[in-house]
Amino acid sequence: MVPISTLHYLIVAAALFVLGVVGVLTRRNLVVILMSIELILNAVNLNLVAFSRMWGNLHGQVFSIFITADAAAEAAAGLGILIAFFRNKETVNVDEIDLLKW
Amino acid sequence: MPDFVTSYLGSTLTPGEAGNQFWALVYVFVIFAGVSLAVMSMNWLERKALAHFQIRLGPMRTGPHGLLQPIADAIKLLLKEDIIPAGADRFVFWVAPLIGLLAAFTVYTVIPFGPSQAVSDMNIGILFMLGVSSLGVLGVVVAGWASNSNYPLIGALRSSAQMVSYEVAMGLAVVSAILMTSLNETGTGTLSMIGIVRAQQEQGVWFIFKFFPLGLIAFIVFAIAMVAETNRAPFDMAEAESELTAGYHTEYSGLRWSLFMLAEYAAMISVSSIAVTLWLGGWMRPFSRLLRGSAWDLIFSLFPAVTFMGLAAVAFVGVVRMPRRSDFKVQKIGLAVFGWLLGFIALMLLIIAIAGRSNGAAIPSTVNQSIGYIYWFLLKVAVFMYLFIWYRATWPRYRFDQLMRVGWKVLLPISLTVLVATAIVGILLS
Amino acid sequence: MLFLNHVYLLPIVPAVGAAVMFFFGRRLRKIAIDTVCIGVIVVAFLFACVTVAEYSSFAHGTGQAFEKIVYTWLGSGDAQLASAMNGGAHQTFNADAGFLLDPLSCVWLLFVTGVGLLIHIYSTGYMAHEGGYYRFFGYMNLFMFFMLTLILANNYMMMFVGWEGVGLSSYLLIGFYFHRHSASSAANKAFIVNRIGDVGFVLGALTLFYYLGSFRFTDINALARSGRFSIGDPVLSAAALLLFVGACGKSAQLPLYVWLPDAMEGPTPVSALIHAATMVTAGVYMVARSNAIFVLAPGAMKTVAIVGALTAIFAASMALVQNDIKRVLAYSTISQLGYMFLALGVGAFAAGVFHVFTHAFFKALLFLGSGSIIQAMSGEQDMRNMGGLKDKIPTTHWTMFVGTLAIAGIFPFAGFFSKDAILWQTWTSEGGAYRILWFVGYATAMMTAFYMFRLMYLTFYSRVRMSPAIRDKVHGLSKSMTAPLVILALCSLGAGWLSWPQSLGGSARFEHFVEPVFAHEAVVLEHAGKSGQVSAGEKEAQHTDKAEYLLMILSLAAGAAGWGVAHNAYRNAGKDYAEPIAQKLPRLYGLLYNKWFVDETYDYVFTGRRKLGNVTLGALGVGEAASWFDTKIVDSAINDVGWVTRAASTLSAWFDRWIVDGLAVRGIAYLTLPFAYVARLFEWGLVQWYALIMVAGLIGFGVYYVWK
Amino acid sequence: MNSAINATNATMAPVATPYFFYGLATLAIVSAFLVITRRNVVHSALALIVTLLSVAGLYLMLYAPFVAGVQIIVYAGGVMVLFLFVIMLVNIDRSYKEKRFSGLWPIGLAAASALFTLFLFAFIKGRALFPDRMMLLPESSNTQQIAGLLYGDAGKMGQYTFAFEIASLLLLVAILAAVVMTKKRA
Repeated sequence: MVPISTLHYLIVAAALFVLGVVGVLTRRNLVVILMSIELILNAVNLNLVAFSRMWGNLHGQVFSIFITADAAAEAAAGLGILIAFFRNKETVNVDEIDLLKW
Repeated sequence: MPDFVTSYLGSTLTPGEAGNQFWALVYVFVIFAGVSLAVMSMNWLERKALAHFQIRLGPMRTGPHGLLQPIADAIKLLLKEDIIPAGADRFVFWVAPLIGLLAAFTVYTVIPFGPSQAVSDMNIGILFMLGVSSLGVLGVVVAGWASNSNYPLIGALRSSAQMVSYEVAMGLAVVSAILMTSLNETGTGTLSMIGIVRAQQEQGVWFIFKFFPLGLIAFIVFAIAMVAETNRAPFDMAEAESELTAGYHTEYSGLRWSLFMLAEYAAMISVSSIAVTLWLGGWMRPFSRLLRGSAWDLIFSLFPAVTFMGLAAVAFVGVVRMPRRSDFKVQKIGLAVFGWLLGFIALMLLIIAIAGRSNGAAIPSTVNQSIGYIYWFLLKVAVFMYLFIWYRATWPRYRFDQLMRVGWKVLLPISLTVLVATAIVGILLS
Repeated sequence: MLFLNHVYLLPIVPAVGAAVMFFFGRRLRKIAIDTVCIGVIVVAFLFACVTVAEYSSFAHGTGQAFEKIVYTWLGSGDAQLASAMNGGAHQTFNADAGFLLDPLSCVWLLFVTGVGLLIHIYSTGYMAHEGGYYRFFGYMNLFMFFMLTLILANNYMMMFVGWEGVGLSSYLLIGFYFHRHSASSAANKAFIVNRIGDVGFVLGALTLFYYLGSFRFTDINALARSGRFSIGDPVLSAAALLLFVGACGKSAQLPLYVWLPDAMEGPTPVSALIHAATMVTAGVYMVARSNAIFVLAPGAMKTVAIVGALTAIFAASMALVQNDIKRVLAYSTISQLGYMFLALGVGAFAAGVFHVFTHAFFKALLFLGSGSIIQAMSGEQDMRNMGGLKDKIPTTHWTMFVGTLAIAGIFPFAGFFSKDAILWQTWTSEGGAYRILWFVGYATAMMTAFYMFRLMYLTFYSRVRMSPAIRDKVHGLSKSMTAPLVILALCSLGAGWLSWPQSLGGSARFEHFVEPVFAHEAVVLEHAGKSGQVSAGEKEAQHTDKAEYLLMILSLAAGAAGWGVAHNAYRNAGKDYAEPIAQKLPRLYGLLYNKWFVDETYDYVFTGRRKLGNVTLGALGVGEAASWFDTKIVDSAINDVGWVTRAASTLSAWFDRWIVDGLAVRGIAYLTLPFAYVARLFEWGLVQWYALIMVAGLIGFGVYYVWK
Repeated sequence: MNSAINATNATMAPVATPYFFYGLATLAIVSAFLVITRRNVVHSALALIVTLLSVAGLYLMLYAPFVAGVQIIVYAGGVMVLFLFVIMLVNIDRSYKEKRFSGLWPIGLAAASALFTLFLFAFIKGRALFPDRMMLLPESSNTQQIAGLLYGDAGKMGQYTFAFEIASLLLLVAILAAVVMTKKRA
């Protein structure tokens, strides 16, 4: 069996990333879109950790910790916006958020 | 014997560290069986103890003094009809108790019953424990949602809010204990469970007494948060039967319900283990610095045997005090057998303690030592388990807003203050 | 020297009290307000005592000034202004937050804090049942802050801060009963009249800066004493006159005295503290402080003396017939202030200052006594409705009797010594050049004795004239009110002894204490051939001639005469008693009773509240004229201009509508429309569309980097 | 940690067997696919939890136990609970009858596919950039080393101390934002 190299991890990360992008671009439910963003961030984290292993230092891991903190902040703020929005319009569908549409 | 069995014997490492999967599996099974047994006996003990708190007898009919009650309950639960409410999300309803159970039991991989008596010694041990035990919330939330019913949903929302809130105070209290581990000459602490106990060993003090009263306060905060974290009285808002019938598992029955119960008691044991590990010196026997020497070692190594002897004596007293009527004969014999069993265990322990007190004896002294480690650890955990029962018998339930207020406005500031104070004192004294 | 070095803290102490009152006073209880407000004044008084003690050990009787400059609060920085000094040398315009302590300020410091303390204590009783109790004490403490600033200032600008501040406090306290129209208009009157004086003060101070290049008293005195300026220097004379205008305003001299009688609308303790004992003497203080300038301006000195003497007799004449007890005292105050300026004007600075000192005690006493009477009479102020109060309020009676004896100049009460010193100096100064003013002063003394004993008889001795309802309500007074009276009475009795004249075998210690401040001016006057002025103590040591004894006996006789006439006229005054002046000289009585129609004249000439036929003069007249000018000339010009503008704008509007809007704006807008359709694709308003564009960008970057 | 454990650790056989990797990777990708396709949001969330846990497993295989622990405690224990909470607050009855995907989905899918193709091209083209070798990172002192980078050693500022503080500030701002936005206005 082929030994597992960095590239393997990168491909997994790319797949996760693309799945996240698909989620963001196609789903209507805002909650799922936020979850897809989490997927994207995780893909990035996976890349960073894999590179960290590749170079043999820990900077990538530290970066991934920062990204995790950022993801938590993003989730809190995003869900806050979602709830505020839901309270006003009784919907969480992203294509019904169209106040700025012409 | 195969190599993978013998090679590990006498090792001072945990199976995980030694890379010995066989022994790791053995440990896992032993722990699983032990925890299940402990939960069953807890079930019996809780009912009896609560009954005596309330001047009742508790279960008396199934077996002598109701000793077989847990088994009867287990059989009943297994045979009960498994109801899934209409409109429930079947898959999620099915998976929810498993999440809770998985989280509760996964934690046991890093609990150090002794310096090498753990499945694995993880570098991130305590972080792993907190993380995995926080997964238990998911089971509760999902169970409440999947039931498609109002009581469980409210119960789930309450309990998840409660658990998330108290996790914060709990985590900060834990951090102040971890901070104490870094007070050595290298200045690096550790998150490893075994490492934490080792740090207490090296510093010669249980962290509960370190920087008195800082360690004590952190411990008290943790002890309160841990009750809330496991949804036990007086913080059992999630299953407040007077308001929510039974909280998030109202719609559960039979085996699934028993899984929730199992998870709850397993979680109780695991958080108690954390408290013991972090503040009460883990497997260390009391006064290990003060009362040293072979004589004291011998005396303390006799403790397990003495404990079982005491239990056996209690059983025999029970036999003697049984009514002298023919219809009590079976019970009498059963209790006597149980007493003999306990006495036999005590005898074995006594032999090990006496024979294994020096190297080169018939029984390796490591066995003796291991029994001591496990004994002291379990004894400390047992005290916590009794406290859980005692709380439930004594204190009235909190109101939900009071509960949240205590969590955020009392415990959180206190634990933050203690953390900062610990850091300052640590810097000043180093 | 701890307190001396930190003397700048002294004004801060009452300021703290004021701040507490203004921020928290509404919520405090009476006992707390008392504790804070009396407490800060007690602290200030003790502070002042210790500071003065430390100062005297610092100066060793040399009168050397102690100056403490904390920082520069008002300054031009490095920018320099031309000054007339040294042929237009450039000076920086700097005013320090600086504090100066010399014998003069010591005197003021002690009696201001001391009398202030007593009056504060008195007020706790007097104001006990008034609304806005905390407000009253806040204002009082604020006043103490500004008064101490004024006294301790080391330059004219700093002094001006205190000067305006006490004016503000005075305004606030006169208008304390602001719901009463008369009170608020009296407050306005006081404020406005004071402003006229303040203009003089500022102009005088700026003239001095322009001419001498500094605001500091020490610098100015040093320059003035350097002999570089001849006596009668015109600029200095002008500056001195301008400063005196300021003093006239603050100290209620002719012609700016009109606000002081009306200021009696304020609570009586305010009248006692501000409008009798302390604030109104600020003008005297300022003139005394500027003595170095004044001696170089003999014309100004003469003006001061004449204005002082005229004010003295003019005010006394009005006091003769007033029926409101507080107004009598108010005119009496004006009259006594006139005495002080007379003293300053003839060069008897020490005597003037001494009269300020003694006057503070007995006038405060008299005002507080009148306050007690008013309190006992449940607010009645008209003496025609009093009488026979002697046994009802005995403490008030005998303390006021002491005060009356003091102001009437009866030996050995305080007023005798100070008044006698002034008259004696007036008699002897410049070899008798001012003797005409002596006669004026003597007549005033006689009138003073008359109206004061008239007051005493009408209130305490004559028959009971009040209505039965009020008579039953007359009550005794609390300790907090009588105790200050007793202390002030003892002071009125004893204060004069500080300056027991050498002619009577005393040592004139007060004069010796203050003397160093004026010592140099004595020399100046000596050189100018005007010996016989200045420093009473020195002079008296040289001449104790028979004339002085004669004058003393004469002034005693004047007091006795006034007493006698009053005794005769009012001893048995019943309900329908007759004023002796009204009987003998009814026309004069009418004139005096209407206060020489001065207020009416001012209304005609200055304010314009009264019309002369159809013509309005004064401020309102100017306003009417300006209004006429505005409506007739300015407005019509504006209307004409407006018409022109409208015509132009009609034209402009057409241009705007069709050329600018139509062609330029809308044309361009329509031009952009097709481009906008393209650009709009990127701003679809759908979040996911934006995300898609982001992904497109990502792909673009990726392609670029991979196939670069 | 004492040195005995470190010494044995170096000789220890790596746990990273290919089977584990393929298993975890498949689990992660399949459940990620479920996340974006499930109609029921709770199912999506559960699938996302599985993805996160598998990614945590991958981290463990990459000798990053601390990151794995943070992943579990922050994502699985914190963020996902928050998500579930919000899902319960937001009424989702309606979503059963509604369209799952927005009208843009063909374009989105096309763009995403293009992106994935691009990634693959990049990997193939840049094959040389990613060596087969994998460094052996010390697992037993991972946490301590990360702490060294974040907080610094022996009184010296760490390389990322400042960034760490900024991150905490970011979290604070996010908390405030969430509280302000969700608070009911009177």
